[in-house]
Amino acid sequence: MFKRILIANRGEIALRVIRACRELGVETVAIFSEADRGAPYLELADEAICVGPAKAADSYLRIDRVISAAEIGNVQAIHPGYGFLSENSHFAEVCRSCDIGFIGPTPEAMERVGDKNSARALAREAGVPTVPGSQGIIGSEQEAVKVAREIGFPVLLKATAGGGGKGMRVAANDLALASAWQQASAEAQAAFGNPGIYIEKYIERPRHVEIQILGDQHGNVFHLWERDCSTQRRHQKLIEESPSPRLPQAIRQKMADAAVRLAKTANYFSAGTVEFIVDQQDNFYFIEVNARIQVEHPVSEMVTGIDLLKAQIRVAAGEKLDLKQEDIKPRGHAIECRINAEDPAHNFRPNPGRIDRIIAPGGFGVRWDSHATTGYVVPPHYDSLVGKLIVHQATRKDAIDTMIRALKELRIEGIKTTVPLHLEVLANTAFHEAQVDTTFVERMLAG
Amino acid sequence: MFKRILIANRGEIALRVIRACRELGVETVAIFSEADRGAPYLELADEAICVGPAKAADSYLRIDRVISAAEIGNVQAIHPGYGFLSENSHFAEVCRSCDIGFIGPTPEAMERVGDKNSARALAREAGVPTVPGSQGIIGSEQEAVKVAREIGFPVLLKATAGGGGKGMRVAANDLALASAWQQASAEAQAAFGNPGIYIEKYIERPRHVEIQILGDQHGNVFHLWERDCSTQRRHQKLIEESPSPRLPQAIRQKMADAAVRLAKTANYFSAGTVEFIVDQQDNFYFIEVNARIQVEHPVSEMVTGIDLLKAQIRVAAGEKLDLKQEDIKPRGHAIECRINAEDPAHNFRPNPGRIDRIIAPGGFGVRWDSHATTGYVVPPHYDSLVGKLIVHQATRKDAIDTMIRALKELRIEGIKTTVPLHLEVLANTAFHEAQVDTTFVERMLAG
Amino acid sequence: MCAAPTPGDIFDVKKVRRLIELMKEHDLSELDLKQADNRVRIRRGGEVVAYSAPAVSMPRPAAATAEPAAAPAPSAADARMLVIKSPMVGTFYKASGPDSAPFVKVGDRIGPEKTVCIVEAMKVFNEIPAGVSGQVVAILVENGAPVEFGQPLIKVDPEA
Amino acid sequence: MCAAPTPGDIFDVKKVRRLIELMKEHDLSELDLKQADNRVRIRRGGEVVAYSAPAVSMPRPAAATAEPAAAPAPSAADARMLVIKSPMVGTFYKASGPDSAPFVKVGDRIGPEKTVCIVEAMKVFNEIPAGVSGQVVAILVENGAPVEFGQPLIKVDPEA
Repeated sequence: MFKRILIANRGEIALRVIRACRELGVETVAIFSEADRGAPYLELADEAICVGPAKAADSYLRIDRVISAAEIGNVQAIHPGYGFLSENSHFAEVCRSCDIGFIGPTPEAMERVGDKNSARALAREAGVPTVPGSQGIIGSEQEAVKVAREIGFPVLLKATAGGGGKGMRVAANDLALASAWQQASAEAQAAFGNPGIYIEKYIERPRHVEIQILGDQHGNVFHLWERDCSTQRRHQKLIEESPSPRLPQAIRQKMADAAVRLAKTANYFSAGTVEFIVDQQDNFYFIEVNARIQVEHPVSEMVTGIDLLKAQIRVAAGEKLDLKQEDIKPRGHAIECRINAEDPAHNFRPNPGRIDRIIAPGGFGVRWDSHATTGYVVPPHYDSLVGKLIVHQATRKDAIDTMIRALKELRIEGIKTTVPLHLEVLANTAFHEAQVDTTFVERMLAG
Repeated sequence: MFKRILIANRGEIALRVIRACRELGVETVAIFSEADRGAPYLELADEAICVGPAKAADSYLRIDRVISAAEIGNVQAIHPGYGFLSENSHFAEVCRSCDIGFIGPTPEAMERVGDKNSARALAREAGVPTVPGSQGIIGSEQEAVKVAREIGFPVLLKATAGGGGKGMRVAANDLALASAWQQASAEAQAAFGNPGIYIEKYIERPRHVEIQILGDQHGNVFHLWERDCSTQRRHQKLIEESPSPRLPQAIRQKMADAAVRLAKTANYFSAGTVEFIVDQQDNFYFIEVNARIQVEHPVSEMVTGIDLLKAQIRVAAGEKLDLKQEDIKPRGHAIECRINAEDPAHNFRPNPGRIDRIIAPGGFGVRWDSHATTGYVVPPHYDSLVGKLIVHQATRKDAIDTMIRALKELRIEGIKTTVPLHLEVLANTAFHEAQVDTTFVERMLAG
Repeated sequence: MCAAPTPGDIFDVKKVRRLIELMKEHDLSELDLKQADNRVRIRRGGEVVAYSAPAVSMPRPAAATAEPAAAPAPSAADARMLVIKSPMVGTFYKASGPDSAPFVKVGDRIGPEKTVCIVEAMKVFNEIPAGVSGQVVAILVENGAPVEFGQPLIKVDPEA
Repeated sequence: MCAAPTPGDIFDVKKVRRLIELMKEHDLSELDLKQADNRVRIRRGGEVVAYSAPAVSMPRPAAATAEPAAAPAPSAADARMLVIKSPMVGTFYKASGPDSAPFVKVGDRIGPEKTVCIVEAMKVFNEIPAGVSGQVVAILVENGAPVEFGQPLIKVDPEA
């Protein structure tokens, strides 16, 4: 096991790693930017090193500074958390060349699953279904129509260089496709300087279901079943739960098996997530792999009883996972609400600032993962996550009741948070009936 | 289900009941003494009624005042918590005569298990082993010697009116018995005005193991396995855990079955605890029944996933328990540390006062049950429990590591607490090896 | 307290009073003055009003907590008022029956033995004696309303 | 300062009033003055902002948090000092090699272009220019010691 590791992250995930290390008897070196100086979680690390100014590009994202900190901190490995450098295969390579362990997959596995095209190829190789679509860029309107007819309308046009919804259009028939093609192409050219467009089957009201995997360096890959992250706002996950409430057991098993196959094909180890979308007929399609620990990992920890962070550190140190797939059984139901410093009354704009008072909820079935304490200042430079409230109860109904109770008990004074939005979702009949897809929150807010 | 209940208690257990009720959608009326006025947990109740001055005998223990509060609060039932009126069968009777539900067993069952002699008779009837001893008061030194020889030395002499160690003597042979008999009898006369003495087999270095039971009003009684509460200081439980680390599975099963038999024989329903002592050869002997929810109930909740408080309220309202004994399987290992406002440096004398700052630990496997917040004043009038820290992990080793991590993360400023004592116990080799009996803490502190 | 407190005497009540007035005026929550071994520390809004020498007695902080939405600065008349509080939890009745005259009404002069109301608890009708002398200024609870322990029932002016 | 209260009498109410007005004006939530054994500490609202000298400039509270074991009240000389801080994380070297003379030593007069030390990061030896002019007063880090971003390395007196 490592004697000392560096945590190349901040906030709640840095605290999560510190906690895991303290339990493992591993010393920790935290890094921080000037904006995070004095943050209370840093006191729980054995050492804390300032790596730069507030701007992430000059601190948390600077590979040279992080590596220097690892060197002066005299650590054997780096935990990247999520975000920042966590899925940067170059960083993982630099760690290797500096003889510093990287707590995550190999750079090769990361690249294999990280690139869109190679990930789709990988899925095909592993026999994992992907969303039907064109093999690459569509050259003409005629070709678009031909492909669309093959895969069946409605179809989605996507910019190959794209992101953030730019250059995206849905078309329900030949006629609509013609104008959508022109618009999408023009928009892509304007936004990304690249008019390349590809076509995919459009999945209406999909659910977002992902499989947590965990592998070691001895060829073992396990799955910890699924998380349903369909409750999103503008593609940002709001509420995650496990098990997925409407998923038939046979589909659940098929998805889990597919995820393990895919990870094994990529020689993937450590924690990772294989994301799928599920259509209304329970067909599932591979989307992407997140080659890191995820924000919502606690719901899987609650239902399986497995500490993912400790497991991740142990396998990075070369330990063999002492698990059997048949023993990993979900128990009860877990839900996580992401509490963000955002103002629901002003279109959820970030609301950083000083927390005058915070009282965390407690009691049976309640877990609170947060780096915020009374007096903590949420800096404006990073994501707005203030804490994660996780509940675990025997049934989904009980879990919802406990979550509502805990959200009402949580007091955060001084800044606005997403708590009211969570309460609105949890009171919604559609949510209770698990009639949730990725469009649910927007429809709820609109209606 | 009840629409509204009254909580005839204070502090953390009042908060525990409020939380359960909020999750069940049951309104709560809290009562409080003048010493507890303004306590933050009262804000979470739907109504709070002052029932008297600080002195418990004039407030929380006054049946008439509690019943009056229930009447003006317009409740259908009363939850008594633990301590105070929780095991007062007269109070349960008054509730019944006032047509107010009592969230606990019937007064008859409570009396049957509450009285020492009838409980021993009950155990014999249910075929549950008790500590071998005299059938009642010993009339003479000669009789004492005869009984002691029958049950085998060493023996324990106990005052029939006694408690708190007064009038107790251990004798290892005939000679010692003679003088012990005279001393114990004289001491009992002086302390209780009653010289009556009985004799029991003296169990050296016993473990305290108890079985959690849960029954409904339809004849179902289940057990939630055991808790080991051997880590005690002066007969006060400090640390409780489940499962009991050294108990052979066959014995565990026998004890659980015995507890269920005993409860069924007494027509006992609601939550309850059957306490046993276990000798060094794993023989177990029934001691007593606690006819209420117990301080340490969370450890059973964590390993079984069953919310005992909610179940207790549901069965009091007449609901049938939707459980199967074979599905109640302990998962992982849970430990609870009682954090008391006591000064370890001054022989654990109570240390009430203002909590200038409290930061509760969080993260995976950690549960914090506490009514204390920053600024809360621990009143000097009641027990010194400030909070209960409970951890749940896959193994006992992991649970100990998480508990140490959480204890070090917990910050309570302004008052002294038992945290250092807990850390000392958890670092002790004997505790790690589970070589713990009820004399362990005193031996540790002495040596 | 002598006539001319020395400049270093932090326990000059007038000075402390002025400090407190200053705090109230500016809505301060804490004030902490220390000089060599001397220290004055005053906090407002919650609990502690304390200072560290056994000088003039300060009112118990608990009382402030007890009535959080308490009256604004009481007038001199208010200050002398006596309040008859409920000695138990129950239901308040101002008369012995629906058709009876109330035990007391505003303006009545009463003595300590005078029954001023009934608090019913567990079907027992408890007659509550005034315990004080004076003139009834206000009856603070509606007939038939529930009352808790210590709840003010009747206001009495002992000097009227 | 007027004659009546002794200069050391921090319990002068007028003085405190002026401090509070100062706080309101600057929207301070806490004020903490300490001089030898004397101390004035005032909080408003609940927020904490502390400063250690009743002087003119109001340093950002973050700075106070940043250096928890920070220096006592700085003297006037201290106040004018400039500090050359490390622009990166790495290892500090005062010379280009074990046998070379140090880039600077106490008493040297330096200009902005002058290399004052090396900070090694990832096997790269980065020469750090002074960036300021003045006389070297102190070298704050041992040769070969690790330094973090923003860590003070060398103290320079610009007026000497």
